[in-house]
Amino acid sequence: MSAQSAPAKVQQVSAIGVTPPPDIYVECQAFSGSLATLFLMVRDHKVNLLGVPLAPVCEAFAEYLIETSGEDTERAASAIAVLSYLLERKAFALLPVEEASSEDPPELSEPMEPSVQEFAQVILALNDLAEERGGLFFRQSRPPVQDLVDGKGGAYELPIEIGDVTTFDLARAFERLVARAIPDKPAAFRKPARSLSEMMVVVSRALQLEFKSLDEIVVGDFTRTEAVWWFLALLELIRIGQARVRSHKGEVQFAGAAAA
Amino acid sequence: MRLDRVIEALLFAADTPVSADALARAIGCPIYEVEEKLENYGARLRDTSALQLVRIAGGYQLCTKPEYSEVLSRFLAPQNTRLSRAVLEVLAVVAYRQPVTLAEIEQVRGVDSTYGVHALLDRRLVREVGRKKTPGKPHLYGTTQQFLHVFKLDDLTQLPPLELSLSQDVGDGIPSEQGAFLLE
Amino acid sequence: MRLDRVIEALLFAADTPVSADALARAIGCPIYEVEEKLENYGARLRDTSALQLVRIAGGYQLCTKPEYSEVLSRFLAPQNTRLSRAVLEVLAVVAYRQPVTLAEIEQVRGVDSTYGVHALLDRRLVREVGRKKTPGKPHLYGTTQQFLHVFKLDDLTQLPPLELSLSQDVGDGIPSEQGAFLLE
Repeated sequence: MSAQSAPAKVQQVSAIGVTPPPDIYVECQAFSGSLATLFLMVRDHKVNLLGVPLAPVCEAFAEYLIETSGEDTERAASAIAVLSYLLERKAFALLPVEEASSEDPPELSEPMEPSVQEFAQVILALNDLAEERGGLFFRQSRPPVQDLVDGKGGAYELPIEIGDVTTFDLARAFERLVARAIPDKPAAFRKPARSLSEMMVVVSRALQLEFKSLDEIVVGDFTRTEAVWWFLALLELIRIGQARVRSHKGEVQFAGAAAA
Repeated sequence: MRLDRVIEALLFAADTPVSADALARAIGCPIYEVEEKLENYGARLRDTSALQLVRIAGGYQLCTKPEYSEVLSRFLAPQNTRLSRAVLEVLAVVAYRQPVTLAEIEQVRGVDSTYGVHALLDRRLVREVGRKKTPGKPHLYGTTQQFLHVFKLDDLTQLPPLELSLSQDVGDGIPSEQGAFLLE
Repeated sequence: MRLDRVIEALLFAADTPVSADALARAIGCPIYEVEEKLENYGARLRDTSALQLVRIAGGYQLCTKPEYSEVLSRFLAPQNTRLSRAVLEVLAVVAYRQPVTLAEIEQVRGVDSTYGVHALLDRRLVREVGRKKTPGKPHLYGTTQQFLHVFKLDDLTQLPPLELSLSQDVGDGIPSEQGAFLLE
């Protein structure tokens, strides 16, 4: 087991919406990765915390505090929150669990109605149900951590379908498009970027039912940035089935989705 | 495009239980048609596939047939870590008495149940569903979709009825009415 | 138990590309038999199913046929089907420059890329692959199996070659080394 800290660097709010803890790297048999990842994995039951010694992590944190002279209080606070969560979770995990083998019914100071006896049969039934269910395997999606938190479930990724066209062919078509582009304006004067979905609307309007090459579809002046946007939107349309691509006489051609 | 194939694609991609209603809305066809196709699809799988269509947690979902559980558990990590008897007891109380407070659970069980409730919250079998309008505004707990999923229930009405107590039933060995729910 | 059914169950439940070798080991039968069954199974799906068997990332995997992508993209949450341009750009840099640090990505793109890297980590398209032995020991990022899967690549050598540079040759129009990375 080792844990080491790296000097703090300026970092923004993370994808989980909080200031990330310092870059303390945790290395042990049960887990290898950053303190932030450890937190997420433990929270989502991906790591058995019993296999992760926490004392060295706390030491690494103390070291981090000394190294940075406590400059970044937000990240230090974040580390304390994470460490206390881990310690609490581990403490819970270490509590003795009453096992089914202890046949003695729980001691009641005074009999209550309804009593726990009433549930004994139900517990057996739940056990059986769980066992039966244990024999069924559902498709194991591995949803992004954040989706788990939001309860959104898995994210099925649509397979992208480009038929006999290779990624190499696409690269060539893209190269030719970019070669026709005019230089971009300096960044400071550039118009605010459009969203990809807006671009997808533009591109899908430009596509027709007949297959055409990019030279025929994209006309007029456009900058390199616009070419890139255009092409990314086209790829996304292909992926969601609203555009088609084929290789015809050595040329890549595109068309809108076939009429239903 | 054949409706049954579209349903198959949707069920495969969804990887959570999907209601017939949600399917009908996605496809844009009447719900009775979807239900009919689901029935046919389920029947087709029975004879031709290692997969089956189950009604679970309020929807339909694809899963493997039980006869493959052995080879699958060898191949994949074993999937259910057992719940201790104490935790199951808390779960049973929550399932039947929901919404229920910690104090009420403890009243039924006669023992401190903090650990059990936390263990169930951690596993997403139980969640906070509100607060009781009594002094101290304690949390109320209820079961989750995950609970239905883990115990292969379609909804809470499928829980066995609370009729017999263990003391009456133990030792006589005669299958009682309650046992039947195990067979579905 | 029929071998092809066992294979179907394994492929369904795994939901990652599984090699013929891994299947053969799980089942305990010779690899050529598995390969033969895989071929038959793939052929059977072609005619009878909304699913298809694809070779991906050095293994086999079930996925939906392309003709269902439109109805599926309507059904699935939009955020699940789309990466923003900025995120795709970060992904491209990681794919071609891996292992690469956040600072290096930002050097190529010229803008802060923290969000992009986090979004990609969240989606498991990118992962931490180690730390660079420079001051600050920054994380190094690389692409994942999931990346190969999403972009239907068998391995990284299938990435299109880098021929144009977008950042370096703005204005001169001469194809050079970097541009194609934006493709996938």
